[in-house]
Amino acid sequence: MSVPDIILKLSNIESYYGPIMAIRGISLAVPRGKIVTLLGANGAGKTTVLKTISGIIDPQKGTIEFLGQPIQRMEADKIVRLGLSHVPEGREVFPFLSVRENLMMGAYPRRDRAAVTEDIERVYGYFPRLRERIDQAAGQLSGGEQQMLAIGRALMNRPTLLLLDEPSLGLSPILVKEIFSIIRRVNEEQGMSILLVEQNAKVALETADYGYVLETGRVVMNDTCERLMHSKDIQEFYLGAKEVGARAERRWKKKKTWR
Amino acid sequence: MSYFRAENLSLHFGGLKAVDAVSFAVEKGEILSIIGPNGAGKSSIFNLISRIYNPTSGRLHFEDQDITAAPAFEIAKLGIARTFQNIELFENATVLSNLLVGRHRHSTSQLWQELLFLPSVRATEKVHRRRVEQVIEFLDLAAYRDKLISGLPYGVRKVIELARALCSEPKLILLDEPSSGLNVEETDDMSFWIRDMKTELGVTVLMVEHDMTLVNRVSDRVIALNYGRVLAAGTPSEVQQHPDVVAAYLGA
Amino acid sequence: MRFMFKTDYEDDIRLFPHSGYLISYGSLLVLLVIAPFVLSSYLVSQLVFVCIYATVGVGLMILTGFTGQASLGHAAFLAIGAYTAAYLQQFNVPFPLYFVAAGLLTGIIGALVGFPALRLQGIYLVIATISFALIVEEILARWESVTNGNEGMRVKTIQLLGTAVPRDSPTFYFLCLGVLILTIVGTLNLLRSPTGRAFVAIRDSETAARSMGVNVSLYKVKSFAISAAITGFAGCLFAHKLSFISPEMFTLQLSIEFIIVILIGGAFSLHGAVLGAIFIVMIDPFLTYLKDDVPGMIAGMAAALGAGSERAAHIQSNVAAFASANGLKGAIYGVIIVLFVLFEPLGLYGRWLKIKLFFQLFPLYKRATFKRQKIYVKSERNR
Amino acid sequence: MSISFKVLGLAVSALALTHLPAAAQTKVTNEGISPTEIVIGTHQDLSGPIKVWGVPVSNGMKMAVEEINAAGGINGRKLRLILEDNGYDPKKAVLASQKMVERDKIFAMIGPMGSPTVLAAQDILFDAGVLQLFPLTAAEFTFKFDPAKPQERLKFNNLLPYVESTRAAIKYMMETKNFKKPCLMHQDDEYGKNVLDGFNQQLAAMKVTPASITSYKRGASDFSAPVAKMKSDGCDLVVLGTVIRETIGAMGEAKKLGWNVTFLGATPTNVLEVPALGKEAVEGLYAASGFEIPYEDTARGKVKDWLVNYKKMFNTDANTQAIIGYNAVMTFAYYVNKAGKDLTGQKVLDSLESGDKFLDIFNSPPTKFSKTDHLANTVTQVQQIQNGRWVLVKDNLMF
Repeated sequence: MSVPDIILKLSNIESYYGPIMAIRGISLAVPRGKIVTLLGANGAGKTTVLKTISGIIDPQKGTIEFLGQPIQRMEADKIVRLGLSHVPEGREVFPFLSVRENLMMGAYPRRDRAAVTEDIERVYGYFPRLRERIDQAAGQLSGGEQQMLAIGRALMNRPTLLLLDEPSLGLSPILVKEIFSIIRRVNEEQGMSILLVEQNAKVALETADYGYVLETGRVVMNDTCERLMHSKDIQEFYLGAKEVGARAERRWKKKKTWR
Repeated sequence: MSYFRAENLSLHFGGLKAVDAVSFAVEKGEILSIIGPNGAGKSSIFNLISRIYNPTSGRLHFEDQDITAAPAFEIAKLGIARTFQNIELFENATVLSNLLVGRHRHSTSQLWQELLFLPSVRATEKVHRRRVEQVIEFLDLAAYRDKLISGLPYGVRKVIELARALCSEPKLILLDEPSSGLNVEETDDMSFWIRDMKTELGVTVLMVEHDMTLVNRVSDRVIALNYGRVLAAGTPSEVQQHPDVVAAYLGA
Repeated sequence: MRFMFKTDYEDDIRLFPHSGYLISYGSLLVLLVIAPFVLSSYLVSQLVFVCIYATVGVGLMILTGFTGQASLGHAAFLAIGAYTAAYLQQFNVPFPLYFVAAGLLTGIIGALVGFPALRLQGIYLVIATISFALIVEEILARWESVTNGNEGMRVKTIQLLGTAVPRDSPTFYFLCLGVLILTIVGTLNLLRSPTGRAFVAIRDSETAARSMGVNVSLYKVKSFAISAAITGFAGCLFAHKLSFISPEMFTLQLSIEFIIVILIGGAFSLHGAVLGAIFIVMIDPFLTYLKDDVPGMIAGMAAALGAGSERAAHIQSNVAAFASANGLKGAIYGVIIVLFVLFEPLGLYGRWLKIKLFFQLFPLYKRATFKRQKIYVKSERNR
Repeated sequence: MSISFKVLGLAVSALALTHLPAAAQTKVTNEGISPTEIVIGTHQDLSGPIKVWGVPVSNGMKMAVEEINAAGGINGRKLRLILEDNGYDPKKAVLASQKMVERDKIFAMIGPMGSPTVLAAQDILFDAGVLQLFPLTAAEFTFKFDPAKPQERLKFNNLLPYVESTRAAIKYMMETKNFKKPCLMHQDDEYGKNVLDGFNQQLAAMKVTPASITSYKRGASDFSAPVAKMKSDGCDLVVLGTVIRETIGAMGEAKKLGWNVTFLGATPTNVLEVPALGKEAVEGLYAASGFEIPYEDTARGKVKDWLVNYKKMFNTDANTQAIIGYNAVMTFAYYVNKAGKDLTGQKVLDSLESGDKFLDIFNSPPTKFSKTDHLANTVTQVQQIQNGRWVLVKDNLMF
């Protein structure tokens, strides 16, 4: 493998929620065709990073390059047209539109109708369950189906880069496995790059190629997933591996002062 | 007589049977978990108990009282509190005022007394405040006390919802996916809190959860649902080894 | 920037979190008290209208801002208050009695409006309240034995403790100011009590409010009743200030003005209601001042820049002609409202908070602090 | 009622005057009068629901002011007109009046517009001793006054009241054309109420029972139902308490039904807009009227010049409303001139009450006030639309 072709590059990004600094200078890169994951506790700034990339929040400092083009402070709809799709946390499907209409909304920026029909079929191929509910209003779908629909909708844009925010949220163990195997398939079959935010560190590390660990708005660790999985800290804090009898100690430790 | 009972509970939407003749009982001081695939009807059962939906048929009993026809706000007054799968917090209010709403079932003041903010109102407000502070301490939320909900991360909101339910000093608490959006470490904390609720606060817990680690650690009993019907019931390990549960829910 | 160390739960309940508030509100009160003795009665009249509009604004804020129930029918509540006062006055009922009656009756009618409104949301509720206002207007015009129909009613000067309180006297101003202050204090008390929290809970999530034991129907009706009652009190004062009332004064346009009061002022805060009232009452006289003074100023400037006196006079007359063009005021007014909705959705109060924050943080402020965030709306909340 | 009332009123107030000599002293301001200038104010609806009145009225007033000033002013004093928009909102009227009294220091308020606006604001003027002259509302409160309240003497009106003019016109029509079954259709507001009162009073005086009375809400645009009802009630004279659009609508509806009935409108229908917009539908409409409406091609002399000047100034044809506005200022100027060179407020009041007759250029009935009567006159004309123009049928009517 030669030097990886970087399609997304964040340099020194700072973002704010009102007066509060949510990200404090983050730099990261997503190579072409790879899955990169962001790990971190609640409030570490993972979701904010994704929102900053997709243009929902404007960063105050730093640059974001997508396919060599600066996209910081660009409007969200323009960024989508460049080939960058965002599946937000909590799914955000259009509740009153049917499954089909939701998918068509995903293809909204596109003009090539034949290819769109083809892609709809491809999405139904990934998520056969959606085909069964093609005319149902999205609001009536179960949580897992809504998550599938949200991912499917993003795929309809044929993105070069897919941002996934907590795809496993509220899903049953079997569905989590299913969703992640599909994510892997999408990545392999279409060569789509994916930036993944996930609380379920185990699945995320198994799925992704490279990982960044965020804490209070900073990158504290980054490495290949394989190496991360073997790191002591990651094992203890993100994978929940601990020696038997450590419970009392953990209880005491939960009052971390830096939290 | 069980502490809480659901008898032949059904909820039909047109032809769809979201909940289909489900019966179960919760004993006082017990932690009962409901597991099952998405769309199996777990949240619907919660919505039936808290009277957001009316059951198509069946009855609900709590402390020897038939609560099938009680209005939603009465359920809370009886001491049943809950959290929501998709989080229903008061977005444009601070954490503190969200938690104080949790105290609502304990408020006794009249409108005119509140307009004048009589000393009696002031005194009860301080009592409410002290209780809320105990919950904040219990769930380690001091850092967020004066923050607006709308800026907080998902996992924190999840905990605040739990806190709001606890503020009402419930006898029975319904937790809808308490660990969703929490990482391993935070889920760990959650498991301690749930156990403490049972042992220290004497709350009976009915919980819907996907994280089997958490289910195993805290539950006394588990029931598994699929397509609105009870698939299996028993101790956590019994249910998890049940072949139907493995096939429908856990995966090989 | 002041750091606060709370040592008692009382600290969270207090109306004035620290002495700074006491000083600033205290000095504001002093200014308001000396105002009628130093200002012209034209300006005092404006302040009276500000007080009346702000009172209505606080009432509407309780319903719309805090409970999340829209209303375009508040002109009708104002009318009910005004007519109750005018009607009872004919039978020599003393002012304090009919003042209270105006509020109570309006409150009861507000509760009655609240009941059918329980099943309505958003735009449907707006339409229902408009219909209510139209019905009231119709009744006022038809029920001639009580309301004197379209000829309207004259409202006599207030008699308080045996002395007359003319509508442009300082006493009348103090009366209106007092009612406003009592309304604000009462509302603040409500907001730090279970009822106020229940209102906010209903606004943000009815489902969650119910599950916390809030009787949503009861509190919505309460909110309607309180909001209407406050508006009824204001209506009584309004009738006295105008000394004449007729059905055509309480139109949809007035209801819209009240909505603008809380919109411009900033939803979700009582400060907003007061600032909005100041805006809506003062904008017209302010534009009048501009119309009168600006042409002269521009001509003066032109003269200073070397234009001949004839040329300056010409400029002055042209500017004056433009400034007094029919409908210009309406246009400026409209533009200001549109600008506010676009650039300052938090209203005047939001702007004020930002200015305050700027000075508190100075020189550590960041540009981001004042930047409007693109907000991420949860679509499931759209009902 | 008018004559007897006036006699009685005269007797009562004469009595009151003799018995209360000290209390009856009216305070009249001298503000706004300087050696070179007299400041007058007005508030008009320039942006609200009746701006079709407010705008031409204020144009007429501006024109009168310019004319007077171009001719050197009144005894050397130029007029300065302060114009404020009240938007038909009483709150704005109150604030505008206070502003004009305090800031602009007006000497008199001339021709303010609208009933609720004038009523809400008038005390402010009286308390300050400012005259309120010729407001654009025919309501009684603008001229009837209580002799025990001396400040109320400051109000004068020259507009033909609806009650009196409607009575006079109905009387004339009934007597000369022998109608038996009169009907009324009126707007459901204060103006409509006045027409209704006039209608009822006159029929009662003539011992005729009305065939039917219907009303409509302001802004209504469909009159098929009330017109059909009046037809089935067998009306032979329809009295209209309507304004422009409703007049045209009602008459158009009758034409559509093929119902050939006589219509008589109250004074507000007697405007140029009715024949201009109604065309054939309003042919034959009779209307109560205060003065003749001039037309440019038939007008002569001063009136002709006036019409041409107005069009030149405002780029639009003059109408009744403009004449009313023009006359308001001209009437004021006439009495100020009579008050003499050494001008005070008291002298203007005395001049107004002196009984001097003011005659306008439009051949209207003379304006005249006395110490007890502050209404100019109730002399009514009846006009008819013939070939798209208002034509005088009969003048000098009383009831």
